[in-house]
Amino acid sequence: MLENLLTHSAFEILTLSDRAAQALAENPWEAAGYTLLALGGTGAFLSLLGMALIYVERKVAAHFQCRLGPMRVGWHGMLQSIADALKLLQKEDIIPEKADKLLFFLAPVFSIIATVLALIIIPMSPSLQVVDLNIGVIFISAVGGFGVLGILLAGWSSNNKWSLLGAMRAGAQFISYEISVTLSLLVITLLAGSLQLSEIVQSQQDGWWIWRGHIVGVVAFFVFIISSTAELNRPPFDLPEAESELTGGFHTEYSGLRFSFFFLAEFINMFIASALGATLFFGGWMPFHIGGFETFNSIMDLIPPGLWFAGKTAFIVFLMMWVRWTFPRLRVDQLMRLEWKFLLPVGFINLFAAATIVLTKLYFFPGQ
Amino acid sequence: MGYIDTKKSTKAKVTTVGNTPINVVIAPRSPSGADSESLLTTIFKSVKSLFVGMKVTIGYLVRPSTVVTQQYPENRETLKMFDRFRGQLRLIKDENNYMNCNGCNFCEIACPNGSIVITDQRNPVNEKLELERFLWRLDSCTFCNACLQACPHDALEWSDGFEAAVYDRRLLVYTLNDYAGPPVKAINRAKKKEDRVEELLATMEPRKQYGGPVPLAGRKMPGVPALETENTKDNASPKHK
Amino acid sequence: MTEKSPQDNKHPEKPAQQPSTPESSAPKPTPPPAPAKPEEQVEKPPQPPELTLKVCAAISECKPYSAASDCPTVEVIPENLVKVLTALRDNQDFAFSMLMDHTAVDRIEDGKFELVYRLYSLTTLSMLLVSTKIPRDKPIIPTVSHLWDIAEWQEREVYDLFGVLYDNHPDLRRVFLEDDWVGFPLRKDYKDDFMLTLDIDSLRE
Amino acid sequence: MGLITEKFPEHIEKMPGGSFMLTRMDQVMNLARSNSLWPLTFGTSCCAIEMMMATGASRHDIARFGAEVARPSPRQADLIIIAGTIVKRMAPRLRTLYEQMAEPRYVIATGACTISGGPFIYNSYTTIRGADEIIPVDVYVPGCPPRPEGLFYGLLTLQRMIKEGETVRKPGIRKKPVFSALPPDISMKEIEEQMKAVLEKDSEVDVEKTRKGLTWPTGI
Amino acid sequence: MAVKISTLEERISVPAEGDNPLNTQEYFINMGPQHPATHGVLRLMLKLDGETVREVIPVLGYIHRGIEKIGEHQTYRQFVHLTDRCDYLSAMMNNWAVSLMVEKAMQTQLNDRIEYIRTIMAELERIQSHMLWWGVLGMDLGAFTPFLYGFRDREMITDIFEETIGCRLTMNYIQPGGLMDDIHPNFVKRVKDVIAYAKPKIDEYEELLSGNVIIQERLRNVGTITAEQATSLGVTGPVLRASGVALDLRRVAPYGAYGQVDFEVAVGSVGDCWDRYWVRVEEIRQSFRIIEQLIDNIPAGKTMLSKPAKKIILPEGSHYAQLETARGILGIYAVSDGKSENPVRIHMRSPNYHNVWSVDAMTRNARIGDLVANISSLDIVVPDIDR
Repeated sequence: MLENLLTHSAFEILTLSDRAAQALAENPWEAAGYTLLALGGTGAFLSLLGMALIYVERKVAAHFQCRLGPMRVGWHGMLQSIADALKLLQKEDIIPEKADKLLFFLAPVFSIIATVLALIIIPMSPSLQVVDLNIGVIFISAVGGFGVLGILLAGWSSNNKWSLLGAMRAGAQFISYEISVTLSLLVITLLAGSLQLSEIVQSQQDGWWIWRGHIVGVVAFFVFIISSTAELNRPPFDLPEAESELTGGFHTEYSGLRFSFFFLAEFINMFIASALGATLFFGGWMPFHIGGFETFNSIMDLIPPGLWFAGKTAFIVFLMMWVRWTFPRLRVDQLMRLEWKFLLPVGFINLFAAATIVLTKLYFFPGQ
Repeated sequence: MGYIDTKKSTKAKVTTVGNTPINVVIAPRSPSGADSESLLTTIFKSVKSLFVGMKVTIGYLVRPSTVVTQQYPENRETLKMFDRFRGQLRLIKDENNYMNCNGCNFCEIACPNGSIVITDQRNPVNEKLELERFLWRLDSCTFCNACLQACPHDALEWSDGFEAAVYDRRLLVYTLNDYAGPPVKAINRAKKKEDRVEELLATMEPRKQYGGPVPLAGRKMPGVPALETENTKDNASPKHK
Repeated sequence: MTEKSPQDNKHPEKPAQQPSTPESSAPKPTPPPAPAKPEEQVEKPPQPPELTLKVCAAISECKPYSAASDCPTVEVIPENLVKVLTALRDNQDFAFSMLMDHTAVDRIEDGKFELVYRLYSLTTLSMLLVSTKIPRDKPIIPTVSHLWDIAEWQEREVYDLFGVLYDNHPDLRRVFLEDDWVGFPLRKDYKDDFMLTLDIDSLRE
Repeated sequence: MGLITEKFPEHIEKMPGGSFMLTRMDQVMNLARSNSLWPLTFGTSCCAIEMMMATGASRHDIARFGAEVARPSPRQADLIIIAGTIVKRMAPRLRTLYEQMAEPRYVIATGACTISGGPFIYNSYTTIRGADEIIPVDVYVPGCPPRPEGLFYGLLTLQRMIKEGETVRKPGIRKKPVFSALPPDISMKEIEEQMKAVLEKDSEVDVEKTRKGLTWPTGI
Repeated sequence: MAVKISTLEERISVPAEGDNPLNTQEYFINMGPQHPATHGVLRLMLKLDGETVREVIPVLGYIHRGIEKIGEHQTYRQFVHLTDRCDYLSAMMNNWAVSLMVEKAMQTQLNDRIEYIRTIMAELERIQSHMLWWGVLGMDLGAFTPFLYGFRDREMITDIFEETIGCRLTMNYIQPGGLMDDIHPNFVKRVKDVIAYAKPKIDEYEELLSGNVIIQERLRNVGTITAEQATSLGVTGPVLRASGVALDLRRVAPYGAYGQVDFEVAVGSVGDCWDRYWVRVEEIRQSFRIIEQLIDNIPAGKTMLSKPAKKIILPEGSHYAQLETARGILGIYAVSDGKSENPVRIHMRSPNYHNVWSVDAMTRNARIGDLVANISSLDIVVPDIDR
């Protein structure tokens, strides 16, 4: 077992769905167990992760601003998010009289479903991935589009001018920045030669794409970070819910549990974007390897892959928080200009450069 | 549309408004005309400015000593207001609990919004006007200090009780005097002349206070350490006969 | 009772002032009035300031203000108001390019509203008060909102609080109060059941 | 009450040990509520600056109470801190804001203007003499404006009310510990008698009327 | 003459745009009175075409308390405390304006100590006001952290106020004829500490916000008003100076101790949001300069020249005094009948009331985001508009 761990062959992909399929052949009860595990685990993971992220965001923000943040519920306010969640559960659920009730009800559900769908294909460690689709990258893009549908519906169904403005902003912003995200995803797909996330991770055995792909990788990473922040509606691109402009944007009319769905989805989406960035550019759960230095690589392998993944994701999450608590917000036209006049050309040039690099094998450690 | 360098381009010169020469500093603008910078320089400076901003915020994150938060309910024992802090109005009393106020109404007249209501009575012994009840409406007081300024007898002062939140607005009307009766000056004068002192003191009637520096004084609140201060003792019901 | 009483002069700190006290921008103070009765001040008619005389010489419709004022003041009749203000704005000697303030005073004992236009010149840094009186029962005055942009809003405020009607005003409506408010609150005869009065004067005797 | 808890207590109470569970649940729920008071960004005048000082400034940091999540939309807020004078024109808007908030909702009135009209009680033709004429107020924080610590004390007072307050069995009915703030040797009756004498001049603040509940001032 | 009186409803009823189906419909949207960007209770009716603002109609009165009416029933001493509640961020300057008016009318000569302390206090007030504005501007533009930094540094100055006066915001300190209290013994040391602390912080402000390219893009060439427009609109203070008119009453008509100090007036050249932003940041520096020149040589003397029990009755006639607050020129106009303690009419020439209307001229054909930047750069305090 131990010697297995010390070599690369330890990283066998075994997703939860595969295990369920295997088990189904052998023992249907075990299969049911795996299904339940996947479902329940995802649900629990979702809420716990969301609450943890909210807590971390509040604490980090506080310390950026020379204050302490939540202090009074639990040790250093550890249970603050649980208190918030319990309170939101108890809040009265208001549906405005003139709202489109069906769509008003569906919008947060869409939002959270999109989040769950995107979460299941993130490879968190070799053995912790729910489904390993062979079109993973495209799936993520598609599901992200589904999420913005929830926002659009929320804005439309609330029957509130500010909500509608926010939703329209969200739509325009998402569609624009989706192009850039996809372009930067395509760069890695080109380099790795696969759309499957687990294979992309495996392809970084000799080094992460951010430095194996040198210029192309770094540019793609920055394009990805900027445009995925914009997709997430996080500051400095939080125009759809810009507090000082649109009061609450698309979720102005939502209260209680439904609002908490949006709130949760926003934070989980941040995790997903960070996890995707970590997977594509920092090798996901793959330890830090340098092609050819076997001793070094095996020392790195001592750290479990799950930790590697968590660390890298946390880094990108922190980066996003750092940006959020430093920068002011852009204006609508500036946002669009940034995308169409700057990021899009850069993305295209970068894609061509990536293609050239793949053809000429100019990246580091091409042969292995 | 270049980048504005706030440090460099500040220009100082003299202009005139009317005939008065005035030294002015002119706001920096982005370089234009001959000084204009190339696109690459602009992009470089712009991106650099973003990182400079990020450096400022991370500087505070990594230095926990910059946290300036005072944790209020926890630091309640050590929290001290400044000496002149206008917390709550109270009557100055001497060591025997006799007040200086003789009910002269000056503060009531000076009060801009009727937050002080004074009723007087005539003392049966020395037949002088004296304070019957000094009512102070904390719910409408604006802490303008006009009453202290107007008081000719040095009878009022501010205490530092800022904890006065209540559930019922009616509890914010305070009776400031412990007793209705002669002020300390009248008592001293009577003592000096040795003239009917006992009778004079007997005319004092206690006035029950339902307000005070801390309405919840001495009560325990969850999450709040119980408070035993001088104020609470002052607020105890009067010890007069 | 005035502040400038003899006991103030007893203070040893009472200094010979540097020239840069607040009064430096004010018109030259008249000799200190006798402390006892304020009526004595009224008896001395103040000499109109230089600017008033200059303005009256240049624009024939103006005449010096009859009542006491601490600022150069001219008086016009309502019909000449727009003409005078236009002249004051456009005359290069004065160039009153700013309408600093415009408000009204309810002179209920005369049955008049006094409208006050405070002009400020950015070239000579001088201030001029233009005063005009209109009857309380027919408070109509031509607008000056075409001369200064801000006049539109100042006039709206005066309409709101005093009920002065401005002829030719582009959009005369209430500013602070609701459109269906009854009465004009800053008039002296305004009655409101909602309003409470504090009878402090009875305590002052 | 929220989505889940509507039919909840009836089912629980039938279970063995159900009432104990309910009591425990009350405690947990009220603890959660009292520690997650998201205020509405609402401020009209000077007190709003001190409120921002309390909520915003690092020195005081309302985030320690979990209350820094200021919501611009009343739908998501739990607490409305009325900071500043309420005038006739604003009163219907304040009422709307309050009605837009989801239950459970709490109100803190800070500052003299909000509690009684403060400096504008007399001779003002618009100022509402007390925000409690518009919406029910839970906690009054006097001061002009109150110090941030004073506001925190008000928040703690509110937290105490919430913790003693609503139960799962009787949703929406709140116990307000009014009389606990009285010194032991004084009855409410005495206070009322003394108060009436004082407030006779100020006819808008009628003690009898306040007790009956919410009344709208005339002229709105 | 028939004068037409309109209402708000008439104002905002737009006839449906022509028959051309390609014409997009303009619609009115209501911003405020409870809106995070309107600094309290300003209500703006926006005529929007998509994201583009075609017209802004400020609707006021949501905090109109009738201070001028109350003032007719109060003595001048009592009226001072009401001015605190108008522009509460320059409360001390408001007090000073009333005091100046009264002292001018009574021809009271003040000693140097009073003038020095008043000037220092007013400049401290200006600094804290601008610091708060800086933070709020950051928050309006979406950066939350500057808000906290601005408040953190402002707290140091409110400490000074609290130590000397006992209040933090509404102080009622400058009285007709002097000051409420003498300064606290720690005052000079504390002021010096704050200057030493806050000066580097201003540079940090520059790094964090002024130098940030996003802020520059958000503010530059947004909401431009030319000098002619500005004078016609009657704006004063930093808004006017940003348009290039160096009208600063502290310089052109010095009051207090301003005649004895050396400082520069910050002006802009274009009149856009960036100029207004920079003028205020520079004013913080200049205020520090003024304080530094005065703080070491406060002369000795009395701090109250008139007895508080003495009645103030102004001579008959109209009286006016004006000074430069953090937002512009505040004038107090009082008409006295020479008999009573109360004025016949007291009127405040409020800087914010005159500044706020320029928001329409600034925001025509700009975006909603620009509107927020414009409101923020005007630095309005709504209770002072409504009074």
